[in-house]
Amino acid sequence: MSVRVQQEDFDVGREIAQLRASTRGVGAVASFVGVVRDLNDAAQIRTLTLEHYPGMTEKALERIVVEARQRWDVYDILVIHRVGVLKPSDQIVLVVVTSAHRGEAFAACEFVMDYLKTRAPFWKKEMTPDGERWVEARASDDEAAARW
Amino acid sequence: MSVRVQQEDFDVGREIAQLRASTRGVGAVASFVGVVRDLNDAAQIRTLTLEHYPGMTEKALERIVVEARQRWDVYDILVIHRVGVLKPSDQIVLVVVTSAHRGEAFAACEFVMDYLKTRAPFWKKEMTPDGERWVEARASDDEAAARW
Amino acid sequence: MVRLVYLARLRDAFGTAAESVDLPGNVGNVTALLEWLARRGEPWTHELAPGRAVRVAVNHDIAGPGTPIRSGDEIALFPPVTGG
Amino acid sequence: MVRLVYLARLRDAFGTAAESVDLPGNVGNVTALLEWLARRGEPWTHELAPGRAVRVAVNHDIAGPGTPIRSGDEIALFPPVTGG
Repeated sequence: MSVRVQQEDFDVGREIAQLRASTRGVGAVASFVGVVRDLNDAAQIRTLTLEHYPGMTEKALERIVVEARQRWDVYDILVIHRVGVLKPSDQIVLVVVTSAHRGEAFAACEFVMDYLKTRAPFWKKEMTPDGERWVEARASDDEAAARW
Repeated sequence: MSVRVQQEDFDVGREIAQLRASTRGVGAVASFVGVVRDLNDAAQIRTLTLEHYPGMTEKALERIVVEARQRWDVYDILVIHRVGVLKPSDQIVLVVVTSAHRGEAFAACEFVMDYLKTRAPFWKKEMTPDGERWVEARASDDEAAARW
Repeated sequence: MVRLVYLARLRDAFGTAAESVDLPGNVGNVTALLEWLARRGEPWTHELAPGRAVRVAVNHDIAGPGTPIRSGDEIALFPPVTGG
Repeated sequence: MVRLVYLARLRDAFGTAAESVDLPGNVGNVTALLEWLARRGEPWTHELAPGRAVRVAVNHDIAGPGTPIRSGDEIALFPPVTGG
């Protein structure tokens, strides 16, 4: 299990390879990459600044991972979330889950993303041609998390 | 949309990067890698030979991708499936889905894998210490595909 | 004349990957073809017995029991798929 | 003495990232703290008005209205999260 909050970009292929190498018996690897979009709510995005709450953020991510491991039979889970100033098409977040079978890997990966979206203290501020604005939380994210 | 059946290994990071680069507006990338396990039904696996039905296999994969694109609002889908002789921890299959939002990406990716498992003509033969055996289809795979 | 293709376990069992055969005039669909092949004796009878899981594709499309078979078709027989 | 931490939109609104304050003896839980802060006047009153979405964490754990507050605690106020 590994949780990282960092400014630096990450290499998806290398992270997947490392997580796979950490356990024998892996048959399924589900992963998710969140990416900065160039448009949000019809506004053009110049930069996206990601803020977090050092200490609490890492703890919240670790709890989400622990809960996923309790719910599904998985080998390992990696979460990397970037902070700082990003631009469109930059990678924001990576979740990788290894397991013996695909059903558990998919479910745990989607669960971690849904919980992260509603429970991990990160906030996005967008710079658009009309100025800066804090991104508002979406009801659809609460609904996605409530499914589990 | 891209479907490939090949003997060669694939580079997950590079394939994801290329699929992402093919469209603007990508906010979510869900992917799945299937891997040769070292144990199956309690037997140690020395090699796994993957056979396909050239012509029909590619067509079946393309149909699955077309159906996924009709059902979910996704940008692009890549499927790579290897054939030939593989060994434990080798990559077998890659599915990558890009979309604006994560729900569609996850659903389409899992759908493609579930349908591939039950509808794409591939067959696995395992070499174990007790000899060769054809892998039997699993009822759980039929159940997974029937959910959609 | 049709082309019969055998894949995976069925190719091993029949000892051949493909053959071209002239079908009798009354063999016009998938069920009739499987019954006709089963009458060849072993290993056909055993492998194509009712209850054995055999899938059939006609010209690369999955076929059902009533799918028609015509001269020139490529008909593949194979076990349930196990890829992915 | 408690440590108050303001994040994201609330830090911008309050013009400060953190402060240390002595709470009156009757401010013993999250609800009482938010009411006490709202009585400071603007921008506190507006940002902490009933119906505004404000989340509170006490010592890095998400807190509810009745979560107790004790001297030495780090209490963070922030809007609903938007990461991922």
